[in-house]
Amino acid sequence: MEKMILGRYIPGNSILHRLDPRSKLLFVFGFICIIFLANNVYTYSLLVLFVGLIILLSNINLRFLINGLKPVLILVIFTFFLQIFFNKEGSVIFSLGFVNIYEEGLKLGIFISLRFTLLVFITSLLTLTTTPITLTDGIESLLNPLKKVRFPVHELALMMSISLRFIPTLMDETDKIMKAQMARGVDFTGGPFKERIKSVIPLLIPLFVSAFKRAEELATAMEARGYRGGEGRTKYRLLTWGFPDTAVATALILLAVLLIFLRS
Amino acid sequence: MGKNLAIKTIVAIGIGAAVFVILGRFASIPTVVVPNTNFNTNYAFLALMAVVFGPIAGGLIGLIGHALLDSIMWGSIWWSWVVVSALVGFFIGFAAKRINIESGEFGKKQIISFNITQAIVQIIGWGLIAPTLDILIYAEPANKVWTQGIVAGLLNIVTVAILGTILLAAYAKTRVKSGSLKAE
Amino acid sequence: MDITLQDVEYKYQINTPFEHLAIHDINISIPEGTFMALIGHTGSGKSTVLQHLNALLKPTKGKVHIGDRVIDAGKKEKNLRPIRQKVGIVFQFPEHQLFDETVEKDICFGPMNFGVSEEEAKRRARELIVEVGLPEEVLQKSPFDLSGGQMRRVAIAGVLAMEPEVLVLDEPTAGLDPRGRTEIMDMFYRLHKQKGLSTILVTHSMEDAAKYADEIVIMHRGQVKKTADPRTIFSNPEELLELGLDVPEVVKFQYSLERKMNRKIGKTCLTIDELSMALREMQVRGESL
Amino acid sequence: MSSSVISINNVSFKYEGQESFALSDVSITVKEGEWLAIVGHNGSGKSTLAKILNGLQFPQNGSVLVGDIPLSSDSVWDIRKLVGMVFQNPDNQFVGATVQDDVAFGLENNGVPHEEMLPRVKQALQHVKMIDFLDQEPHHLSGGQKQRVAIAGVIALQPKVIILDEATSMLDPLGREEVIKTVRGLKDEQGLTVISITHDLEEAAQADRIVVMNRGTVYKEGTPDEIFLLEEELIKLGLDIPFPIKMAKALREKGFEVPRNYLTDAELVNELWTLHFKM
Ligand SMILES: Nc1ncnc2c1ncn2[C@@H]1O[C@H](COP(=O)(O)OP(=O)(O)OP(=O)(O)O)[C@@H](O)[C@H]1O
Ligand SMILES: Nc1ncnc2c1ncn2[C@@H]1O[C@H](COP(=O)(O)OP(=O)(O)OP(=O)(O)O)[C@@H](O)[C@H]1O
Ligand SMILES: [Mg+2]
Ligand SMILES: [Mg+2]
Repeated sequence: MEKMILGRYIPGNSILHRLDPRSKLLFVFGFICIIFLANNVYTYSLLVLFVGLIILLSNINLRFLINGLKPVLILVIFTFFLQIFFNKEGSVIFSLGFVNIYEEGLKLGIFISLRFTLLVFITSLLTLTTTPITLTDGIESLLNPLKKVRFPVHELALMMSISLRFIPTLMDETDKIMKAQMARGVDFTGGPFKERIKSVIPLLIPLFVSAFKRAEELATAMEARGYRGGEGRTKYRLLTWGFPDTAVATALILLAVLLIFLRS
Repeated sequence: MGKNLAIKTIVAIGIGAAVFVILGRFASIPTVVVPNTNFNTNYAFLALMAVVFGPIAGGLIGLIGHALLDSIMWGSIWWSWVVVSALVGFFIGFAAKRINIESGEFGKKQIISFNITQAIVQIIGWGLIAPTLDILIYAEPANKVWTQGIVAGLLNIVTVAILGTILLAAYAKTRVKSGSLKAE
Repeated sequence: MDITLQDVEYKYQINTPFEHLAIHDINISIPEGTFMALIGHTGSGKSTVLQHLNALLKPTKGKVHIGDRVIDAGKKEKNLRPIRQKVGIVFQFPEHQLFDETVEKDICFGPMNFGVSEEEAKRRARELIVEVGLPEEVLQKSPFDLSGGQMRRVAIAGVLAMEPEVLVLDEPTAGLDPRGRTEIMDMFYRLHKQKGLSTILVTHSMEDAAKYADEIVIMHRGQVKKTADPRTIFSNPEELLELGLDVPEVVKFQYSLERKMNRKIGKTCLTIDELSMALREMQVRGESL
Repeated sequence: MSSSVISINNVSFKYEGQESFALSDVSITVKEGEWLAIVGHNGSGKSTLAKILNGLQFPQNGSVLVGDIPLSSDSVWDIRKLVGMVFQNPDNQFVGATVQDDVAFGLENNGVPHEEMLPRVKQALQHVKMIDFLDQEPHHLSGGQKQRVAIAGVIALQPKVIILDEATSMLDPLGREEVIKTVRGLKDEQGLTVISITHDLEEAAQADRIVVMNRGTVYKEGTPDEIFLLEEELIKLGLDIPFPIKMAKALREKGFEVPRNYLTDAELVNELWTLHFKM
């Protein structure tokens, strides 16, 4: 079993790395909203330029980003062709036997695939330049106002960090259990469907038992260390909103205004 | 609800979400019939956790687990499906209040009740809500997302029906005799 | 059944950025009927070596001969089951592999995977549960109702039920109390003697290595540092201490006594009895005066 | 070494749904600054006792006094600050995402202000020699290192007492030694009181005092010298005896005169040397 890279964070010291996680989260969220404003060549070109600039600022190898795109590449291509074949507006620009490709179809196909790609780039950049734990801190801080309506913000963040903390541990455990059962004659990789379903049981039950035991022990340990919910708790990690963060927010607003101005 | 979440539940949700991620990553059984579709064993686990720890835990394990799984595997989160995972966990947990697994009884009646619930919840979730959200959020072509949703839904229903039932039966057995799974 | 490792190398996650060379240039030969102990400090590659003995890992270089099968680096191997049946592994904390409804079913799981009939498997379960020191009533209980030590014994019975010819043990007594430790190790030794099982034991306990093994292999940073019988290995305590390893208490005691007296007692003693006898002889010979 | 930090008076405890008492009528006094070892077979009630000292369980009968605070549901948070615990499994008590986050966890829980937290985390990590690992994630640490981080998490809260519940039993010999050395250092430097639950007899032999538990009761209490006089009795209780005592016994059987028991190799070697082999 391979070790996986948690959250795919790539250590670095670029401007993007140093930004407050809150500004990055807000930016990504805002970007996802305003990307839908784009609807013509100008607006899309603007977006591409903008994202290109961010990629430059991140110092992240383009290869990593493209790699991140791979899993959804089929989706992008699929969407592209769907638009091309099913959209029958505008003039025919290309004819291949009985298949006609219309101007609008091609345009929309390109636009939608582009939108998709940009979205993936932007969200990938977030996880590539921010450690999972900082991201969790950012989310907690952003959701803080929800505490007023008694939404368990702190608890949610704690759950996320426990989860991240235990993924590698439980992965080793999974590996060990699988090996132990393989030594007892279980074949996890092949065989007919019924066999394969049967083979997961000796993995699932021990994994569940262990998760349960860990949960119990961790809860006890936390209690012994004085944990009693979010109230009255101080924070070790402080987030600081600096000038670059304000700049990012401003840039986003500027982008939105430009998009509204340029869209048709 | 804030203060009522016990430490044990918080920890169980955190660790449960981690298990959800790992099963999703390493214990999916590919269907031979349709390429690129899997029997996701993690939904059987989600159903079990939802029945044992209730709707809130079920919902949050689905939400956190699926979001983490997406971001680890793809680097971005496919929100429409994450939402559905959360709903599936929540409603299975909600409906399972009647099963009362802690009593140790998990006979024919409970099995049928559990499976009807999970089937309804999942078909609505994957067949209806997920595609609708896909169209709304990602402007995806309709016929594609419907097919995708229904295939995924059916697969998950089958997985939970087989594995979820076995897991629950096994869990119920441990409840009859002793007070806890802990045997130290 | 003989097992030989020939120039074995293993890299975890080969061809990824996380590639890690865990063991290399490993040559170990385990003739049928040997009791071998594998010692070395954390991360020295003991567990990695063990997993080659029944093809759970395949070498990235070199060859592993298991009976008449050869696992060769780079070659695809089909049908590993016969190997897995003949070489049983008891992993660290084996109680974590229990999953079935009853102890009996869990013990039968292994043998039935290898095509043994249910009846025969149950017969073995009844025999083995006593062998590992538990009452027969336990068979019908859920394994999760047992105490940690009892679960450990059930898991061991589950491996023995496959009737392997070679038994591989990865720190089988970790976490048990002193009595449990002795009982379990004595049982393995009895099986080794009675059934002629080849036994390979990974342990941090030098007492156990000295007490049970015919041959000791010292692993250090992914390599075999030394292979010899216990007396030879422990007659050079400094060498072991340098590797961050310990020596048995008796040896340590003899060593400090020798330093105090500024002379050798003679051979290296591996048990308390041996040492007190040697000292007595010395005294009788009048060397003490 | 005179005044007591903890006194347990006639404590009985039964787990819910269990028939027999896990602890019955247990009374123990722990003196300030001492190292107290608790030994006993599996299931003898050691962990239950530890949990009661930390307010993780409340006794059905009897009372517990920490310093001069009686244990109750009101005082439990103060008591947890005074009595820190390190558990057996290094993985299942690491809460934070990195070493420093984990050490800070207890401080956060107790509302320690941010400015004060930074130096306290650093100091605690320096004490356990883990300062170079500030940003490490737990799965990159060895078992012994994780346990040292757990100890740092405890001492950051400046407790009076630290309880080790088989904290070394899952570690290799080197890791075990590291952890014990760390705690010993802290005890000497800061006058910490240590309660160590262990199956490791060599470790218990180094304690100031030993309590032997058997089936939920205190079987015997005394200095290591006194306890290991019990010899065969201990083996009947599922325990063991330290090597020098076994060696002395074998020597006596061979006709050597060994007048008393020793707890360390060095003492016995000396004795043998002076009595029998000196030229
Ligand atoms: N699944 C894995 N992926 C990557 N590296 C691994 C994996 N398992 C072990 N290693 C590495 O391989 C080396 C040898 O590990 P191994 O487990 O064989 O040591 P060991 O001698 O058994 O140690 P221990 O006494 O702690 O059990 C170590 O450096 C370890 O970090
Ligand atoms: N959570 C629990 N619920 C019910 N019974 C329990 C629980 N924990 C422990 N017990 C029982 O209480 C008794 C004392 O257990 P305890 O864990 O205190 O023993 P111990 O001396 O720490 O044993 P070990 O050496 O195995 O750690 C045992 O009989 C055990 O079965
Ligand atoms: Mg190992
Ligand atoms: Mg205990």
